[in-house]
Amino acid sequence: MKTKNSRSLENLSTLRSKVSASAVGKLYHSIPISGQIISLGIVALIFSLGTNGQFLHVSNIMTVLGLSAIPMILCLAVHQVIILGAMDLSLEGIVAITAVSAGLLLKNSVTGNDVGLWIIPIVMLIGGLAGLVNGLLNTKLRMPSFISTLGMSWTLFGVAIMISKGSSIPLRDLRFQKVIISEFLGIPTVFILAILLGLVLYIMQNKTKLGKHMYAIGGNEILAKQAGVKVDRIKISIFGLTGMIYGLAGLLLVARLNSSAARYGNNLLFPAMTAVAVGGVSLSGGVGGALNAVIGTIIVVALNNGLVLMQINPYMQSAVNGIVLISAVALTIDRNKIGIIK
Amino acid sequence: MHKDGIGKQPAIKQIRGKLAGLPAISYALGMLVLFIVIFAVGSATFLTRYNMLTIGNSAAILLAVAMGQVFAILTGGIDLSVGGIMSLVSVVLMKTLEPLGFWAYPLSLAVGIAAGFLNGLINSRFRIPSFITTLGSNGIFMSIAYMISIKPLSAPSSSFGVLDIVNGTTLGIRNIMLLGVIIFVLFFVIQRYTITGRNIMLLGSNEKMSWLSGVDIFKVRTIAFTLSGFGAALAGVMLASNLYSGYPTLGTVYILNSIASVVIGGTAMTGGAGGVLNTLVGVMVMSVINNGMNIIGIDVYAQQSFLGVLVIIAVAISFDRSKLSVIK
Amino acid sequence: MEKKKIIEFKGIRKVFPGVVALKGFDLVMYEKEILGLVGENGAGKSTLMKIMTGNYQPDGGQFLLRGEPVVFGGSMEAIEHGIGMVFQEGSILPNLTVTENLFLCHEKEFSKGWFISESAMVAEARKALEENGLDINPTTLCGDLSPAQRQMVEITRLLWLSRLYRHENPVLILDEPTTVLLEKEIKTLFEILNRIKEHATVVLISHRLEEIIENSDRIVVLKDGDYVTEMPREEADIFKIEQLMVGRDMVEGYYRRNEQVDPIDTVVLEVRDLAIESILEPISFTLHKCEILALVGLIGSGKEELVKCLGGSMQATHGSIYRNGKRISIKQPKHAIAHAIGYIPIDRRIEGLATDLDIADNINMLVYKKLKSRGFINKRKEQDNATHWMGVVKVKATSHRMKCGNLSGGNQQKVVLGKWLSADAEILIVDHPTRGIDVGAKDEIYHHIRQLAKQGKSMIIMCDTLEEDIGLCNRMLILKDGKKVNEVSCPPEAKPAPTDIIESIV
Amino acid sequence: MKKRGLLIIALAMLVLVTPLFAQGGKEAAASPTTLSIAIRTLTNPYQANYKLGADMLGELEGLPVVTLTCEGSSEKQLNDVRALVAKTNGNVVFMIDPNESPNVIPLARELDAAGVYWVSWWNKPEDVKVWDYKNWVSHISFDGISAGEFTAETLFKSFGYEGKIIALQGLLSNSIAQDRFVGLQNILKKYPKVEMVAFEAADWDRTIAYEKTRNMLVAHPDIKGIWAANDNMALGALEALRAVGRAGQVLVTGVDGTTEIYEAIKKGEAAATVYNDSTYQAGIGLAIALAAKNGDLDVAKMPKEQRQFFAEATNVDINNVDEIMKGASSYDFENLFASFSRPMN
Repeated sequence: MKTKNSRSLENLSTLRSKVSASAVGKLYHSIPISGQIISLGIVALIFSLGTNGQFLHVSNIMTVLGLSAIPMILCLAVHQVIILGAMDLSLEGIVAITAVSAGLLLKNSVTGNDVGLWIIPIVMLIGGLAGLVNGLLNTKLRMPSFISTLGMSWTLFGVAIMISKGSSIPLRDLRFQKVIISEFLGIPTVFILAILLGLVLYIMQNKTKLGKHMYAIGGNEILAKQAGVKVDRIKISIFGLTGMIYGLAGLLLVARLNSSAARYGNNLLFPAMTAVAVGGVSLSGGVGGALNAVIGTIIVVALNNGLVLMQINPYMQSAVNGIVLISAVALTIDRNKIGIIK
Repeated sequence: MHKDGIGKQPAIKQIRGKLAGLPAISYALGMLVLFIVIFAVGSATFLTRYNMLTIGNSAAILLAVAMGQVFAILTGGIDLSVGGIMSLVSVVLMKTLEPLGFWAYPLSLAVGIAAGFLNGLINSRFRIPSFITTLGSNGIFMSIAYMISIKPLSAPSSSFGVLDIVNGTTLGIRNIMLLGVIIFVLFFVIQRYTITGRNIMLLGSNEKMSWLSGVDIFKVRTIAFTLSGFGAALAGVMLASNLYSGYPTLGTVYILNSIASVVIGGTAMTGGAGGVLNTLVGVMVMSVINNGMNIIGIDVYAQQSFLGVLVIIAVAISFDRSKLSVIK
Repeated sequence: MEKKKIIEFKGIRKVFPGVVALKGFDLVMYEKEILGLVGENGAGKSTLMKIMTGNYQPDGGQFLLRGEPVVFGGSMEAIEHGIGMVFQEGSILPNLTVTENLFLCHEKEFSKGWFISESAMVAEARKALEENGLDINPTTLCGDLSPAQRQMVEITRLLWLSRLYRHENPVLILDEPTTVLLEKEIKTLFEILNRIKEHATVVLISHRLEEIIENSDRIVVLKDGDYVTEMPREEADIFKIEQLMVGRDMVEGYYRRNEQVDPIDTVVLEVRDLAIESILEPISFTLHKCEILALVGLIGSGKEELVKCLGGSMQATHGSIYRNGKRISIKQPKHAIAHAIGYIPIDRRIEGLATDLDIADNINMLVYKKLKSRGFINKRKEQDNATHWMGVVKVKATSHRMKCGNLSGGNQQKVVLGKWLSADAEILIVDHPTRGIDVGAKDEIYHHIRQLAKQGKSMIIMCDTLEEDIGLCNRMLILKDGKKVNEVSCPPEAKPAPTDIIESIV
Repeated sequence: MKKRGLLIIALAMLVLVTPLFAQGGKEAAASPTTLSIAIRTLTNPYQANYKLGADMLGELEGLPVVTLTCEGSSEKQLNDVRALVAKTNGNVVFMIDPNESPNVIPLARELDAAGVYWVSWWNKPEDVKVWDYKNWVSHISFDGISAGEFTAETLFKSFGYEGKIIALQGLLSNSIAQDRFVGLQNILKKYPKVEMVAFEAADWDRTIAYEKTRNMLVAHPDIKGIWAANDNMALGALEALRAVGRAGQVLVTGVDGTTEIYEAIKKGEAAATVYNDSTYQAGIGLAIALAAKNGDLDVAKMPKEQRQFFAEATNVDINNVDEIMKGASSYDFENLFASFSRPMN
């Protein structure tokens, strides 16, 4: 749509096209996340200036990577649903329920249970089931995922509170925390874990039928259906998969703090969504992938780390986050691709 | 819905099929009546005067936010910053109550409107999806509130009189409820009987066409979000006066609640369908559920789950699928 | 010419609640032919096709494929039997690459173990594209392709599939394939179809009878769910076919020439040296009251852009526009509207209507100001205005509250027309008024256009076919490569022959 | 169609509106008095223990107990209280931990109007005085400043009153958080050799505390101690220290007194905490309100230092942690003002 208001943007895009003609531009376009990499660079630059280099110190970088692991896993989970063109707000609920069940099933100081390593499949199962319900509500009952997952989130969070009776459950099983805080070649193991997950999803998205089909659905559900894509089945399985990954994140949260409580589910959703958007995954679906999720999370976490290092007033931080979110998206979204902006 | 070839008729669709022809809103109304009956049977005290006043009070506030929210949603967007706006407004009100007296009200409303206008501007001029825009600006508004005051501000007893404009009662009905009615009528008229309202519907159902037909989509979008800001501001003022206080997290819970009530009312999140009347019903459903749970004495641990389940059920029944070929 | 039957319908019959869509007739399709299928909307074309592609199942009669009676559960089943359809709105996913689109849902053909081999897919894609003489990079996003290219990709997909399921002679159904194409693309499309014909059957559905006659070996006419007749290309001619389709002969003369009125010399719109960088060279012309001016030229001649500038959805880089002698500037559609210039777009559903909203909303959207009383929109006035204009343009609908999405193409076009008339636009830019509209409705549209001219409106039209242009207009501007090459006047008594015009176009 | 819709609306509204004009909801209270606590949430152990106390008293007195949580929404808290007043026809007493301090104003006015007795804990704006309201029996709080002072003092002792520390604040907007921080600052003034190199607000939350601490540890690897405004955050900080392998070398302190922090103290990973017995808080609060309702207390005649006062809190460090962990064997809800430490002006 051409109007005087968007003309500046046209200039921008013409400039884009000019750039893309050049060799640099070719490189820029050959990398799917070049825009995000640049924004990360900017963030790094600003903070390393603001903290006279401390920001880029190895120890800090490792801290950032370590801290980015769990948000990254959550972001990798939720971005799958976003690619479908749907929305998933059940993140906090599912994490809460899995966190609590992990707390109660592992060796702890409240119950007599000790399932040991079995916890991993168990939390993934719980999360997966919850995700499955999301999928069914969306496909079989044809409810908009935004609201159905919101309802699920409330429901599951409530259940988590019920079974934990609200109190926090200290763990007696230290193995998991050991894994979390251990390092491999100086790199936090948990970060490597997240990256591996990212890799798996990347392959899934690009090398398997499921991946191809989920992009097809994100592009245009009806046409995908016409072409014979089993839309419902794919959607349900993606929601399920997402739920499983939430479960994993829930377990890691518990392991990290070596105790468990329903409230560990709080304050996780919006950071994840921010990471998704900053990473350049189109909220209208069909565009972006695991790479975007990874880089997006790193940007967001690095940002928060930098704000602390620079001793920015805690209550300015949400504003800075907001501004960065908006400007990062403003710079990186390709408006020609999303068409109408809603 | 048949020609798009999405799946075979789901069970829920068949139920609706029997009641076919009824406007989407009737389902939401059905829900409302159903819940009222359940709670009334569940507890004799549900339908008492005192309790109705309680429901009315909370409904009035939620209504104000939702009335704004629905305009954002009608354009096909969403406003996640209503919480931030409410908080900011509440803080401004409490801060200015002493010096300005009554005039603190118009001032704080103006602040909210400005905030909404800002959203609209960013969304339309810089063409950034409203989800991102408002998600970001929400944080910004909260921070501004914090800058104004980190401590929660309480109303000085000297200005209780002013606050009783909202808190007082007329003919045994809380003024805040009358306010709610006025707000509803106002937004209803805006949507149904003004050109802007019509253009917002147009925009929501076909943006390209409305532009080609001379609708200034940038202006209309901006107005829609400004209205959303206005609604949030009204809610913020009402809530702040209700609580005799304002603080930077006051509105947070209203973000998702307002969206939920809009959707329960049967407004499509893709825009162009539904509206203010639907939202009124959605709001009533939410408020009745929230109050009823305490009245019939649902165990405190279970309440949140209960709410979640009821919301899912409500939407499953009331959501109007006929408008949409694809449910996202 | 002894041809093998590929598909045979025997007393094929389909009933929907209230309507008999197919009345039970016989129809044969041969191998290696292009079959043109014509008929008004509701004649049963699409129902028949939907049966062939398995979206519907017949209620009676037989559907024989290669001599075997078959019933398909769904489009995939049909494809597995070598019957594929290219849909009017296209079924290519813009966010996937050509390769991904080609093999969507058949990735397993390329999977090694758990994973898909990208390289193998791309290689196969390249091969398949080349076979149809297409020069498309298989790794480009389909969003970046032209509509024509997308359609080609779609056709390629169907052919590839039919080979995948080992069918010598696949059946390819194209529903209004040319609506989205440019002239030269249409040419290549038919070249390709004629090549494909060597080993396939092509069923062609189109409202553009010219191209049907030109390209199909055999033309079948349907009417009201029944088989009327069929004829080889040699015997076919437009007037005959149209009368068969409509059922009544249009003695009043084609394009209602006899109703044509001569323009008054008052100039309502003048364009001076209007130019768009690298698209349109400076062009000047005038438009008189009551005049119908046709813009003729291939796509790329700049006519689309020219009218966009007048309609405000695009901006000229040089030159000026004068309305009743006063200079005006049109930067946005609303400016054009302010000067009573209306733009009836080519794509109704996307640019012309809000299909979710009802007729009243669509007709009134421009004139709410007039429908106010005491500052607010008045429901009564709203209804009156809507019903009035519905009457004027003869919209067939139960009520003014009916959803536009549920109207037929013709009625939708009338609603759009009504919308602009109610806004009493003096100048109408009519972009392909009869596209995708069946003959009966077409004639009504012509009638309206003539009426408007009589009432003193001026129009700039661009039609589907040269004949239509010539038939309708008083005067035509011929553009070529962004230049005005010729100006021909077309009085009712002395219409120029298309052949004279053609050479100046190409 | 639309007509029918509007009709149903009208009906629904009618159902809701008619009671507004019906008199009622004020008939004599035959049923036993309901004991109710209105608190923030059950998702943290400190708040969850309120419920224990309430249930305990309920059992003692043989009265029904209702717990209301507002999950961070002041408006919900107010409405839940109203709803319960409606449900019980005003035959109820409350112990309320206001979501935000100013909320006591609407609560006080509401409950005065309904004639319901109640006691508030923790949060109250300075300028709001309990004795301005007839049904607001008492406002009790633990002394945030002295708590902050004790934990700071003990923390500094652990590293010999010399070195850098970092601090974790609660919700900045929360007055208790501020009081405790003031306590810390007082002690900092006392020992100039101790320097607070950074502080962050972690909103009482363990996860946030963990992340903020991790980040601060990068900027200040050489700190000697971490002061936190409550146990939750202290424990978050502790895990952060563990992650960088310095748990035990750098001590943390909190406030509230949860079993987890006690164990940390015993392990020598935490220096101190202050035990605020929320079980007792709930019980005694309700007991006072109930006494007022039953006429055992004449609110009008109560001395001001009983209307609003600071209660005794237990300072916990390595010396007394074991006996504290045994827990109070039984609670005494008879002696209403036993926990009195000093009046609140």
